[in-house]
Amino acid sequence: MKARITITLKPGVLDPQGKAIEGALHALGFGAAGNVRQGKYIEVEVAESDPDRARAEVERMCKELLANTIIENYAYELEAA
Amino acid sequence: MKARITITLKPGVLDPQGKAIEGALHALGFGAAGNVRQGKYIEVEVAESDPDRARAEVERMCKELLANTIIENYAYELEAA
Amino acid sequence: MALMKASVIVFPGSNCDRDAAVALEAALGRPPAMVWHGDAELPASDLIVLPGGFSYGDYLRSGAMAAHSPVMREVVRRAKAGTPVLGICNGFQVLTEARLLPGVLMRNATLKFICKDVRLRVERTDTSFARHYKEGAVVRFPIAHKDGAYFADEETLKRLEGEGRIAFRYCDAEGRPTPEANPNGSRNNIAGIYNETGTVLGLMPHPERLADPNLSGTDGAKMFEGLVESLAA
Amino acid sequence: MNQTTPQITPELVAEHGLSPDEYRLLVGVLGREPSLTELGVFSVMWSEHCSYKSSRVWLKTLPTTGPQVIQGPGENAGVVDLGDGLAAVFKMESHNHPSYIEPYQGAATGVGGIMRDVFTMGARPIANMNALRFGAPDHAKTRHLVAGVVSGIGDYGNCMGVPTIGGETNFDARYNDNILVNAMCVGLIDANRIFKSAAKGVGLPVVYVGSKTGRDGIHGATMASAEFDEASAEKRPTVQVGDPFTEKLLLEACLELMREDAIVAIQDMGAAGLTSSSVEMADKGGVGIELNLDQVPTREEGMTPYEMLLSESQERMLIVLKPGAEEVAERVFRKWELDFALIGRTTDSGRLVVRHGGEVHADIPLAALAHAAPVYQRPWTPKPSPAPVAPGDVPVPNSLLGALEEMMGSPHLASRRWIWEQYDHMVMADTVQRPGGDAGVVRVHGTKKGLAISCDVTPRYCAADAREGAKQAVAECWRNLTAVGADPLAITDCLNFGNPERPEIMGEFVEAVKGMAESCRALAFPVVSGNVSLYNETNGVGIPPTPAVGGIGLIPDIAHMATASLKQDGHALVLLGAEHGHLGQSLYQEIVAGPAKGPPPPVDLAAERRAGDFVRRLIRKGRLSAVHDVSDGGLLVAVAEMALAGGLGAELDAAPAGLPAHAIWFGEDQGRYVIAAGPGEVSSILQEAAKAQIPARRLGKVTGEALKLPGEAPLSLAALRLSHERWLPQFMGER
Ligand SMILES: Nc1ncnc2c1ncn2[C@@H]1O[C@H](COP(=O)(O)OP(=O)(O)O)[C@@H](O)[C@H]1O
Ligand SMILES: [Mg+2]
Repeated sequence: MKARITITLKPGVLDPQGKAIEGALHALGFGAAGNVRQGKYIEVEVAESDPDRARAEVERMCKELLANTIIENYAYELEAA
Repeated sequence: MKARITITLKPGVLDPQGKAIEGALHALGFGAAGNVRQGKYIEVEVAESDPDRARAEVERMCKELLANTIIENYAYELEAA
Repeated sequence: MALMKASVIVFPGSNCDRDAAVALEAALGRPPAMVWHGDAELPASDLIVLPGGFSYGDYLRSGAMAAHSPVMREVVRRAKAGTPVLGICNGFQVLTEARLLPGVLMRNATLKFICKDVRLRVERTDTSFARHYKEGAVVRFPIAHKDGAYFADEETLKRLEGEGRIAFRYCDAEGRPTPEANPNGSRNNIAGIYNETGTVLGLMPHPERLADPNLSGTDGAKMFEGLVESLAA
Repeated sequence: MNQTTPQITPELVAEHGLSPDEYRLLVGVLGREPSLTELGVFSVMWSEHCSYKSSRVWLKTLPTTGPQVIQGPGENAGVVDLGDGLAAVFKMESHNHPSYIEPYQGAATGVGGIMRDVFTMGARPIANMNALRFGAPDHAKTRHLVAGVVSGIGDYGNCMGVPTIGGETNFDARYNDNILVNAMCVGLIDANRIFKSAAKGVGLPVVYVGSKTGRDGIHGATMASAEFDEASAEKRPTVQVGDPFTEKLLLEACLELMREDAIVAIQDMGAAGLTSSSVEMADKGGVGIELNLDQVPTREEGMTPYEMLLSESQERMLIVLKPGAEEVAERVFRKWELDFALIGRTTDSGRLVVRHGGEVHADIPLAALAHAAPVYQRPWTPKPSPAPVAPGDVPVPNSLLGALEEMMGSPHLASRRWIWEQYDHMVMADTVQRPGGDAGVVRVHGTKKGLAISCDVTPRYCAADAREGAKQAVAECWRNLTAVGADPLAITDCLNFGNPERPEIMGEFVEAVKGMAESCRALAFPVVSGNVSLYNETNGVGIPPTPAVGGIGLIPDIAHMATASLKQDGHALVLLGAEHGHLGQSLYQEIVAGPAKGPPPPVDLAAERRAGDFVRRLIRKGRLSAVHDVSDGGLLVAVAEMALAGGLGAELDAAPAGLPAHAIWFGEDQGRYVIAAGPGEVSSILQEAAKAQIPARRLGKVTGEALKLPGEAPLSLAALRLSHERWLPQFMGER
């Protein structure tokens, strides 16, 4: 199956990139833009057709490598590859 | 409204970060992981309650700044902030 | 004969602006104008330099936010009108993001920041930038970047090669552009490219950092001396 | 006083790292029970990190003066004179615990913090260094920590545009659970434009500039003083995130405002953020201070006074302005797109008064916070120095050059290129000696002077004998600066130790300070700034005593700078300094005939100075083509490093009789240099050395592309380079 993983900074953790992007958007005239936060997006295919086992696998990947759980949260969706 | 934007490398564009993550996953024993691609995830709130106008706004943000359309595709979902 | 007037654009986060100014002054005998990105207008210039550094922290994509700053609209206008523009390192990234040069600079193949001297083969000498080099000569410049892998699609590359728009290529001691000599995974070992008219140059290596005998090399000085000579009005 | 304060329980007091006695002291000086906010303020001000309560009595014994010293310990950084109206500002600081918990952000914010200490004083940072101690290479965490720390240091310094020109790196199992990340920054300043932190004057505006305040690193200061245990995982959310881009803007904005006549005092918000900066500025100025926290720019909703006072959000400064300077200051910081807020005034009350939401949340006599802090005379026990090891007791290698190759390829001596190539060491275009030599050297911009910088300590030595080890650290730093032709000026230090409440650890600290003081005096090499990091200990296991020393020296004319690389075929190699064949605690023992035993090599400070001054004279006269000091690994390693640096080999004469060959080639006797000079020079140099009472002998000559020893197969530089360059990249998972 294929996992679409989004990794975001925990609430309250400083996001220098989001801050700078927001500034640039305002400079470009997008005054309406606010609360910009930047994160990572990762796609992974797992050779695993059973959703539960795939989920368990992806869960472990996020915990052990993909997300820095000290400052980041993660979420994912699974779909048939 | 709030936009959840994912920015991904176009197919065919080399993705060394994705490759490195895949290698690390294999090293950690996730042999089943494949086709890893890394992209960006950006959240933006737009002071705009009308979905169509919000969509137009986000579309322009992506084209003008958030994505480099030479190598990147973008997609987004809108939801009430 | 009037001396050339040079302007160095300073973005928030630029950090090789002084280095470029020092190298220019050494060749020119007088300091260039330092232009803050937010300044109302850009002085009349025979040469515009976009220096190295981390404009806007290199956040989002290196050079992306600087490319959209107001001063860049004017830089683009002048460049299209034929004013020579030199983009070094982050300046090169800004030039590609501003579409003055084709392609993009992506994360190094090693994924690491890399700071060291590299060898470059001079591909062309018929420009204001390279006139003081010998065609095919092997020169030594430092690199210092994390996003220096030049990427462009096949047809763009074909066009660049066909039109002779490659300025410098990473090479070995014999001038061969080998994979081992390619520090960052750039397509075709490309270290720098010109626009169609050869008046806009973007390169990742830092000529301004080896333009002084006390800094273990002067290969970079020739670029600034050539510019001063050819742009004296 | 606001009423929302919860009951102050013994548990709450303990959570704030205050002992029952300390709490009693607090209530005494305050004259009443504190509010929660006040408890927080005391807890950070009285933490080991801010109050130096265990170390202060001993730090006082370090020599801190000299004709070159403009500012000793006590300000944000030390200042030494460089002549011609210029001065160098420098300091080293630890970020150990944060780097272990989150290596990338921990190391990055460590670099950011030390740079703020330097530009707070009005200096432009011109060079960074870092001293790193990691666990054993085979420890599960080590690789991850190396990768994170190095990229964190690189990304922050590179973005700031300040070259990182050197440092040192050790791998040792005793750092497995307590790595050390010590960052050093050196800045250049106009000697007549030094900015300090004393807020002299009543009614002056107090302004906050830089980034907004979030909940980052709350209790970081107390955490940095608390022994590690498994529960530290719980402290994780306190890790701060660095923003080098904002720091670069803050640097330029501060230097721009400093060109105006606007500033009375300025201080970065480091550990204990707004609390320590406001308290220290007011206390040093002999005034009181009132803060209105409603004006503090915040990043998050509903922040309490407690959080705002204790937050360790990065890239912030507190400035006390001259009357009426608000406008010019605001203009500058707005130009650089930074936050600017008037948050208070200095008063004549002698108290820290904190208001928020119309209520007073803290009202504390400053003297109590700054001076009534407890000071401890901690009990300490000296440790006997281990029994000597005779050269004869240490096994001989099958082949000297074989042993050399093994040592040069070991984690202890392998090339650190993989590290320093990730640091921009050339930005600012003044780097005249890049990493890889004895000291990094940057040109003093626009002059022909050079500033040499080196970081040194050999934990192996300190573990065996803290006093001799600390003595050696200062001496090696002085030697490294001398080896490039610099006059050593002064040092900063980072004293990393375990839990001082254990007498044997306190003993290590005391002995180390004594050893440093002895070297500093003998070498006229005073301490002008520094930092103490205690409680580097996990589950009762402490690090080896690690008094890291960062020294700077001045090269009057970079035309007369020496480098270690062999340059001229046919030149002669000469060894200066006495040979005793000391193999105790040597790398030869550690790597080849392990494990390291015995005492570290003693340092004869008089001989050290004689040899150093002699080498410096020769360098200034332009008589030497290469210079390298003899340190880790001994004589043969020093020659090998010179050969690799220059790409030229050497033919070495047989070791003199009297001592076993392996003791001659691998002994780590101190106070020695290997120099290269034209064949014609040798006899006169040997005579002059004899006159100066410096033992000296001809070692051999520079030639070819291999190292040659009588009776052994030559070792080609190509092969040696391979072993030397291979280990670290391979360890980090690259081919
Ligand atoms: N963490 C580091 N960052 C930058 N350079 C380093 C680091 N660690 C070691 N180096 C460099 O590697 C070289 C060898 O270090 P070291 O053996 O400690 O030198 P020395 O023995 O002369 O003190 C030096 O030039 C030093 O600056
Ligand atoms: Mg040395």
